[in-house]
Amino acid sequence: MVVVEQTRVALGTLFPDSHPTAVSSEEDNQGTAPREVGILVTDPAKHGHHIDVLCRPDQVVAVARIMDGEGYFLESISGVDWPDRQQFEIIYDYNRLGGEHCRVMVRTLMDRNQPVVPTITEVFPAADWHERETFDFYGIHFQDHPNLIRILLPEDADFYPLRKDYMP
Amino acid sequence: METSMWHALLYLVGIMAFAGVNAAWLGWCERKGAARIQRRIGPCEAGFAGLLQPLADGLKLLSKQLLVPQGVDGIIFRVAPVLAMIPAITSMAVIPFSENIGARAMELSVLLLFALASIAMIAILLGGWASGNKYALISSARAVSQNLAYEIPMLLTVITVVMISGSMNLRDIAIDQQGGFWHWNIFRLENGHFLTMWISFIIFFICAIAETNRAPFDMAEAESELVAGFMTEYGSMGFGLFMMGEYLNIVVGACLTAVLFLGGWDCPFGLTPGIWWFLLKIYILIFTFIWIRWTYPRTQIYRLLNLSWKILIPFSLANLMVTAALIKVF
Amino acid sequence: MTVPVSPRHDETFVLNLGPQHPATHGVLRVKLTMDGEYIVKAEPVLGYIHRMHEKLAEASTFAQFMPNTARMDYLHALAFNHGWALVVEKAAGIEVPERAEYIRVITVELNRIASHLLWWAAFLLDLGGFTPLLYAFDDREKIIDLLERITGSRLTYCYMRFGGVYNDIDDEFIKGTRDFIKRLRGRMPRLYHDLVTHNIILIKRIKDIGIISAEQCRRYGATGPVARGSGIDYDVRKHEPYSVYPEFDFDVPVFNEGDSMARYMVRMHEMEQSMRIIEQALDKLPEGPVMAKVPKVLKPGAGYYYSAVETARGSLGHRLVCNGDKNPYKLKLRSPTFSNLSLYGEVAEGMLLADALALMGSLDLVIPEIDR
Amino acid sequence: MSGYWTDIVTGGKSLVTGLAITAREFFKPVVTEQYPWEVPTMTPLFRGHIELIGNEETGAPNCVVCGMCQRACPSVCISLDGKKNEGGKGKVLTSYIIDFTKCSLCGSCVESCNFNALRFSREYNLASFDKNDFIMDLIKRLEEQNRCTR
Repeated sequence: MVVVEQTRVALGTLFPDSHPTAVSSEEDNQGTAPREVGILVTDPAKHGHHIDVLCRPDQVVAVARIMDGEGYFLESISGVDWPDRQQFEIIYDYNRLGGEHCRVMVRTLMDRNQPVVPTITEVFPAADWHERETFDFYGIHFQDHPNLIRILLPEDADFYPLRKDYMP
Repeated sequence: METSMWHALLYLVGIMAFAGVNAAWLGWCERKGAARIQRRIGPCEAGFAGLLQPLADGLKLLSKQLLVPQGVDGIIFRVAPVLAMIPAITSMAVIPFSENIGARAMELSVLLLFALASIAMIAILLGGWASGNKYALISSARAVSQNLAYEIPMLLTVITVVMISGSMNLRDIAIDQQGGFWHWNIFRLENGHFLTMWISFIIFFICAIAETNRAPFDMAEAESELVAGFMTEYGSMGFGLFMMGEYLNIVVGACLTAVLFLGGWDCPFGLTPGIWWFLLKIYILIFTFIWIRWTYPRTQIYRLLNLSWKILIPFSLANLMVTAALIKVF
Repeated sequence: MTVPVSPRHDETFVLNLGPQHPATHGVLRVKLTMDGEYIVKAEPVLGYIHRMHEKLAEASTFAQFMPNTARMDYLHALAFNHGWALVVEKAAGIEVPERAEYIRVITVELNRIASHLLWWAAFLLDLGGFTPLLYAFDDREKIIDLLERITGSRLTYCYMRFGGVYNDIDDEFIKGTRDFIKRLRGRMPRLYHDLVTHNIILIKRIKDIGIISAEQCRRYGATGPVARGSGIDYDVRKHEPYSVYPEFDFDVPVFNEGDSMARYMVRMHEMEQSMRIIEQALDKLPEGPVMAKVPKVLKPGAGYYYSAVETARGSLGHRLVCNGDKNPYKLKLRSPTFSNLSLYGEVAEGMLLADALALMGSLDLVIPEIDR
Repeated sequence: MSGYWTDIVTGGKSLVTGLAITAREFFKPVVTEQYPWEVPTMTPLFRGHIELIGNEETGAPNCVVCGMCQRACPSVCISLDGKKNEGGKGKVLTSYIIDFTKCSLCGSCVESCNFNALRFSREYNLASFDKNDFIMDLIKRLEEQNRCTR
């Protein structure tokens, strides 16, 4: 648990107001409901990740830099559509290559009508394709991305298939 | 040796038949041999053991449209496959199959063969160039640099043979090696040539593989890199001619190796020499070509050039000097 | 051999490698800007076999998505089965009987050997050696026959179930597996190593070619044999143990060179390790049911779930978001080769065409898995 | 320079070893089968397209039209219909159509069936010029089977 603690402390600098607390597995099940920006230590056996970070979209790059400094690699970026809350969510999964295992889930929520988030390709080149894929499927715009074009769908597609309101 | 009209016709028919049969059925041999090495059956449906397969393939190729894609250099594109076939057939004219069987015993037949082999390379260059395909272009550029690099060690090793035999006539070279395997250039006891000539033989054989663009030196064809190399745009009999040219080049390479190093039509144990020995030798050599192709992965173009310039050329030069010294000493 | 590219880029040309090309083993397209035979810029273009499995998952129930998983990585389909089963079991809190987990491990590892054998065959084909393909297929055929016996299919398995497996294994399977391991061990040194690994042409062809540094792996998120060939000791089976892997004694082969040869050696050694795992699993195989009592309709609680498994190509992750419904709210598949391929552009720069293809072969690409 | 000579010696040795191995394989028997002439044995779990199981005595389908298979199918290729059983309880199957062009042979339908009414057929010679040949009426198929066995 050394690494988990280290990472939590490193990330804590970004959220001076929140007091990260380890939650027991019973209270842990907070579902997908929105919560305060901050850090949550979760039970990996239940969720598969050790730390759950919710940050503002403008903090994404800062989080990525901290994760880079701590020696993490970017595992994946996934978008989630919440039409009833009029929000998009982006989940960044960070993991460690070797050593003690610690997976960090970084989430950020943004307005569904103006989905803009800064890119982290500067920090992790791995994000390049993952961000393009998220753009491809959700139409989330990654600011300053060097090559934000469709990756899996045809270039001339004019739809975002993973939005919940998309019907083929 | 006087040559009447009838003789000329006989030679022509004989050589064409030999070339045609070989070009067609070596394809079958290759497929069957590859299949056995890979523990498959190989062609087996057309005729007994698939022996009619070459006919079926040939008919299929003939019945296809000769497609000339847009943007190619039409004349060169059509000429190149023919050019690949002609030098291989012409080479047959000077090869002595036995003491009395052979179209023409020229004084400079070794030289002629090498000149013709270079034309085969030009056919690949033209075919690749005229196709207007990027893969074909890369392939032809590779073929040229490869053939240039391999002709040097090949000629150097042939010079050793020429020095030993004192002739550039293939027939004379073969006659010089008669009387059992200890007279053959590769094992020649006389003057202690066996010390170096086996190295010459290996160098020559490697060069022959490279000259005929066979695996592991099939840089020009490299199907997993260049799709089909210079043949990418060819279909129908254009492709067929390139394939037949390739097999005929193998036959010529094997014949040359047999004559230069393995005593031509001589029997290894001093028994009656004859054409059967010659054929046996060249088919063993051809089998080795096939065997090598289906054993090794392909090498890389700069490794291939490295092999030629750093290993084969120094070794053949050293061999040349040692041979010259041996001849001088004894 | 990497030669610095000349600054004269005005004489470059664009070579479209694919979508139909013998070396891409599928419909990958790489846009190569070439200077002669040197690559100035390589840009993979994806999506030619994209099927939107993630949307399909949202439209189907948890169980209905199981057949889809096998259609992504058709070479290591059982690991994809396993990954999907694990993440749903994690979300729904299903306990799996021990025997089922053992059977899962045995079949997944058999499938891993089959996948590596096919990679080996295809890699040699990329390098122009045709014969090894047939030898590897001979061995792979035995595995496929074994798996067909218990799963009912030969390639796109749908064998795992939430809470167990579809079918119990029988004595004939166990005997066949033991025989196969004995046979592969017997054939390995001669037909695989003497014929190919020690062959000077192959060594010269892939040694020091396509060097990927450990830092590059981390920045691009490369996992699996690619990372292990670059000296990163990372294997999900050891690092983040799942299923019954902690009960087995096996090593994670790591090579530090980072070249194509290192990745080659990692996979060759992994086959041996997989065989060790299978042998131990067969020895320890407990008795019992192969299927837990599971409700017909699964409704996992709302929340975020992540589960990773080690496939033959690297770490496969499922990021699952549930909202308490009977189908997944969101499923993101983190496929290993998607990340592994993303470093191709950087590494291939300045390489010769033939070397770049050797590098591509050593990454072990399965295109349907990249495009999903 | 030492690398140069070791390369030549070990390299040459590895090449000769390679040739020896392929030569040995050359003389070993073939391992492939010539398919139409030799048919491999089918495993008991072979998955062909599905078919209905008839009652052993009457030959009527075991199906009770519960629709579990239809619901389990991920690719929506099963459509079945039934009517009320006159003079008995439950339902009788009137039509069972499977669109084999959509089927991915996952077997979810067979597994979901609680009434021993579905199984995999052992049909593998499926080829046709017409797509409609793969929209199969399984009741008709069962009737034909009944005619053959009785």
